[in-house]
Amino acid sequence: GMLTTAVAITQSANGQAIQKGLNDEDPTKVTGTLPAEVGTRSPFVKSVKKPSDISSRSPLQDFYGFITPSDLHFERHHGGIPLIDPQKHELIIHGLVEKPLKFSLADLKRFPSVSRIAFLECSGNFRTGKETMTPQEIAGLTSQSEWTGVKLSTLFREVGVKPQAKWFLAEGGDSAVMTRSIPVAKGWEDAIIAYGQNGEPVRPEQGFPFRLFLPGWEGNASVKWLRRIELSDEPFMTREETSKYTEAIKDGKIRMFSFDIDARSIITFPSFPQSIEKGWIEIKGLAWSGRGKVVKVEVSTNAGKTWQIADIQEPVLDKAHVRFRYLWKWNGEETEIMSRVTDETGYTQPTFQQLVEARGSEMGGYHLNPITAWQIKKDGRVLLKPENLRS
Amino acid sequence: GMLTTAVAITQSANGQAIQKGLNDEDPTKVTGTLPAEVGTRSPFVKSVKKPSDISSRSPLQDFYGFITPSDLHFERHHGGIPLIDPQKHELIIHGLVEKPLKFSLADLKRFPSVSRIAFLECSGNFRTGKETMTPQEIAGLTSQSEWTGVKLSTLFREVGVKPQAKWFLAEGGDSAVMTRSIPVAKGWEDAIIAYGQNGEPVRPEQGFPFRLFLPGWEGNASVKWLRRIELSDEPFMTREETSKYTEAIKDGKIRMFSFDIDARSIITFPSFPQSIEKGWIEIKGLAWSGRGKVVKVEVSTNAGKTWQIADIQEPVLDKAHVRFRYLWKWNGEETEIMSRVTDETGYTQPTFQQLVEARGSEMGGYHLNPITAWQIKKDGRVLLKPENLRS
Amino acid sequence: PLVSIQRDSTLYGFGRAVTQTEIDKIDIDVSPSGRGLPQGKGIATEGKKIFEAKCVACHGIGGTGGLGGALVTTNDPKIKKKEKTIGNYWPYATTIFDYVRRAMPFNQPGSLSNQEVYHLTAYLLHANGIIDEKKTIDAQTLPKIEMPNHKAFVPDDRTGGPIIR
Amino acid sequence: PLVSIQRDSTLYGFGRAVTQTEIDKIDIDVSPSGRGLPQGKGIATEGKKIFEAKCVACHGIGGTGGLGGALVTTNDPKIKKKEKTIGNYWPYATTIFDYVRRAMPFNQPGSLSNQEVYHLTAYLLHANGIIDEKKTIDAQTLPKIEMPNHKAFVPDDRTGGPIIR
Ligand code: HEC
Ligand code: HEC
Ligand SMILES: [Ca+2]
Ligand SMILES: [Ca+2]
Ligand SMILES: [Ca+2]
Ligand SMILES: [Ca+2]
Ligand SMILES: [Ca+2]
Ligand SMILES: [Ca+2]
Ligand SMILES: [Co+2]
Ligand SMILES: [Co+2]
Repeated sequence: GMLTTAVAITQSANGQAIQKGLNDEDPTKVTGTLPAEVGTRSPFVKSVKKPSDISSRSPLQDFYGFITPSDLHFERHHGGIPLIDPQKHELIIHGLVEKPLKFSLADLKRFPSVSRIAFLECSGNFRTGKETMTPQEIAGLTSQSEWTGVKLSTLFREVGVKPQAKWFLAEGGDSAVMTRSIPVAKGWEDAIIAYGQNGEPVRPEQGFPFRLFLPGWEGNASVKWLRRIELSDEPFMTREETSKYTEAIKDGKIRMFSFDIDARSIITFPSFPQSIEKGWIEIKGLAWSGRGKVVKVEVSTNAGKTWQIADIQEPVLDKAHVRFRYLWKWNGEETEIMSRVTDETGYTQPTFQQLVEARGSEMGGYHLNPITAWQIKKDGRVLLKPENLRS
Repeated sequence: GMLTTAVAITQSANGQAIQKGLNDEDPTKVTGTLPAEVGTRSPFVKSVKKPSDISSRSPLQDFYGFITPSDLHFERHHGGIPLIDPQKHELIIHGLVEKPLKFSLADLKRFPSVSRIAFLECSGNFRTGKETMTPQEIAGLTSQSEWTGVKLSTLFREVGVKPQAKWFLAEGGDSAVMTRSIPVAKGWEDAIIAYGQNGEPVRPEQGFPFRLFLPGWEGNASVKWLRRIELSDEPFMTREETSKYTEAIKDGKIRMFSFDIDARSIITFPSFPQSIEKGWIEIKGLAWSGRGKVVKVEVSTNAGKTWQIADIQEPVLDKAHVRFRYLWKWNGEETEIMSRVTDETGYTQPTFQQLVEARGSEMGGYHLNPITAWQIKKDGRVLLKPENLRS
Repeated sequence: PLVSIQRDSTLYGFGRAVTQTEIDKIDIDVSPSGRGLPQGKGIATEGKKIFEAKCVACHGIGGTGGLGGALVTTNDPKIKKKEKTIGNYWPYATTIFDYVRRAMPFNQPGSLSNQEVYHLTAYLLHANGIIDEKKTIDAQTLPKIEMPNHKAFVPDDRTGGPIIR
Repeated sequence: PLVSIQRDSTLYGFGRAVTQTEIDKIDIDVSPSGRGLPQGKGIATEGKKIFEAKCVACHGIGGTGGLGGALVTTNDPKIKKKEKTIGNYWPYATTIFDYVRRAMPFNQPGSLSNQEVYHLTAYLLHANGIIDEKKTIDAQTLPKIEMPNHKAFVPDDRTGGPIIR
């Protein structure tokens, strides 16, 4: 190349070019770096997921719009991320079918394809307990991508699903050999086998080379690294749908197969640890529902006394995050701000107290979607108003 | 962490975890890698841009849906990619305004924001000449992102743009100190100062920390690394809008300020160097118009004799790529396949011959949007049908 | 319409037929009916030995807790919030066999023989006070075991609409 | 409506006032009217020396071509497709000053003094046969130069709709 550069380009192990400053000269006086095979993130941008041994949370407070960058999509694994050679990986569909079949990635890609922008949320996506919590810590197990793949209904027709089939087992090729039982109706309705995520192949953390994707349903059911689907007349009662992903409700009962994600929203700006100044503030956040479209997001800037309609960024898609925004002029007084969403079924996001009333004080930790309130302090600091988990 | 792993995780220079196989065991029998701060791309995925000294082309044939992964967004620079410290970078707006102002990135982010999914295409995005060309080589200078930023009209109101102002100069902070003159009307209409791209900060290659974004207009006008906007009564006649980005048309005339991107489409599957088998084939591609929404994509599988309506993936957005798909049963005979788009103004993508007729045989190399035809050979090979550039 | 009907009615013929042998190799699930259970049988006393060799590091002595969580119901009054375990939570006994075979031990998944899994299942049922030390667990007896918490489980009653559930 | 009207009518008051001194530091553009041209003047003979020292490596002897492209109109019959150059293409002479000052030399952008840029502008105009070797180029004379191809430029006539243009 003919360009001389005062910034160094290093190639990382995966061939990604990395921009690194050698000096702090005026950038208009230094010829820049060359175009590359793979783009970079600015070295000045520090936005990362928050990993534990079993999950990694998306930095919701850093996001713009409604797409999650694929490498910042939340993670939740039960046996780590497998390394799968797509040439050696197949999907077998069998059980109550006329004609059991196996499909390679190449086979799946030959079928008619479909793309949709939709969120994926882990049903265990709720943390509270102290004032110094970020949106990432409270609700970072939700992310949104454009998913592309083949409709499961297309494959159901190919194998000839029998009328007695009411459930199917979805099984992953990871070390947990993850399994969930899914009603066949969801397979006919809108399930897809996704091999594309935000324009590129599904990332390893999200199920490369392909995964089940169940729009609007709790993340665990969208089994990653899918290797097998077995059609059956009854659910399989796997560990993930009995010991886990079930939740205590009133009267000592435990709810199972609670797939739908209830409508939820969270203000991501302003939030802890940001702080604000007097004057105009654009309150921003994300809202979603697993039961369809968001129809309304309301914001309260007076601790829930009154609520105002927030702006919603179009397009508003089915079972998708929407970005909401609300203009507020802060007068410098202490207050609390919060948001609540209403979906097309007429469901409005409840308070934590309403959830306790509905499910009982022993309620389980899944499918918690309460209104998140932020305290605004006189000096502009923003703190979570934590919920009293066990009173 | 408690997980023992048989795949190694290396941290690249930018903190991205890289998955590397140590053996080829059954992945269900090997505990996988831990969740990380930043996700990875599978080591089995090899999809990269095609760089030259001045540009880098998106691998259109590899994409799913309509979002371009940010690190595969096409590049076109006139002085390389500058390394900009966002703390030291400002946007100054001056000239025919009541109150010249300067804005830091933090200032811009305080204003009301807007997000939109829209394409960006270089007006020089056309290559032809031989049968062995890929969609990336033919038309890889177009990409699509969700852009987030502040409307330029919001800033225009802040500085008080005077009624005499008819044009503004947009100037970049790169080593080309890139400049373009833009009609003020576009600033009031839908221009944004974008700091977000697909949920994260705009990438360095696309203008970090912020860029002008002019929906539907030729890419060069959406000045990256924006540092200055000067309001004026006349255009500035910069090198980029006179020596470059102007095109010869009939009668020795040269068209200038030809901002709008004409409607265009291209089949990305099947395309060179892929090959196909007899039977059902989902023809797939991208279609777009800088003048509004795509209303129709037609596909011909008999060398243009007859045309059929292709399926279009919703949502269909203003000035945005759409993904089109068309089911075709190939009988094994030689033929040619091609697509053409019609936009909401009633404009239908022309053939190369129609462009030559309209603009003359000496027509310039910008704003070429001809129908792309692929030859299907008896053995299933797919080859470009190249245009005769100078006859 | 933006999408043609043809897409959802055509049969495409992609993919290949799969043999019963190929299916059997990965069809490892076990249903509450007992479908999928292999030959063999287990008893708690044998399972205890295997557990102490391969499981105790993560699940503690007697399965009462550790990095991998508790598997056995404890009545220890010091433990305020009871951990959900096989004894006090799991609705089906077949799930133990299915899960242990597919996923445990965590650091050597898929390494246990069917025989070992039967013994471990018997051990975990006994340790939770559900079966006798001498009870033999096999494809016939396992599905018949009544789990203490079975009746607590109810289907999802949330429907959308204004009611919070 | 999904978006409130208030957003587009409020004045927010963010950003800070900028002084004329701050503006002057980066206001380097030059318009066809001559607005933006600094003090100083140039002549081709001086420009030739600077060109040979700082430009010839990329644009060739006399500016007739190289890695950076041709800047000078050539009548060489061997060159079939004429390269677009200042002499045969550029509609405004002020653009030379503006562009060379902001972007050249490519490997040391922003390094030329106004004086050097004036000389180089005169040189490039002369090398393209547009001005006399002795003509002085300054803030008054540069905007008045008629470029040979000026009249060829027309505004975009494409409008959308069925007509291909
Ligand atoms: C290296 C640590 C480790 C070893 C050794 C181990 N386990 Fe586990 N076990 C775990 C972890 C971690 C989990 C939770 C996995 C998840 O995230 O889903 C688990 C979960 C379980 C569960 C489900 C618990 C529940 O409440 O859902 C059972 C049953 C189980 N193990 C049995 C066994 C048996 C039997 C063995 C020995 C053969 C064993 N484990 C060995 C770490 C281990
Ligand atoms: C290291 C190589 C290099 C040097 C030295 C160099 N140039 Fe350039 N020049 C280029 C390149 C490359 C371009 C095209 C830049 C782009 O991509 O927009 C260019 C473009 C130009 C253009 C615009 C050409 C057109 O048709 O639009 C002019 C005028 C110019 N240079 C003048 C000069 C002058 C005067 C000097 C010396 C003071 C100089 N250049 C030194 C590489 C160079
Ligand atoms: Ca989950
Ligand atoms: Ca349900
Ligand atoms: Ca361009
Ligand atoms: Ca126009
Ligand atoms: Ca089975
Ligand atoms: Ca100026
Ligand atoms: Co659930
Ligand atoms: Co143009």
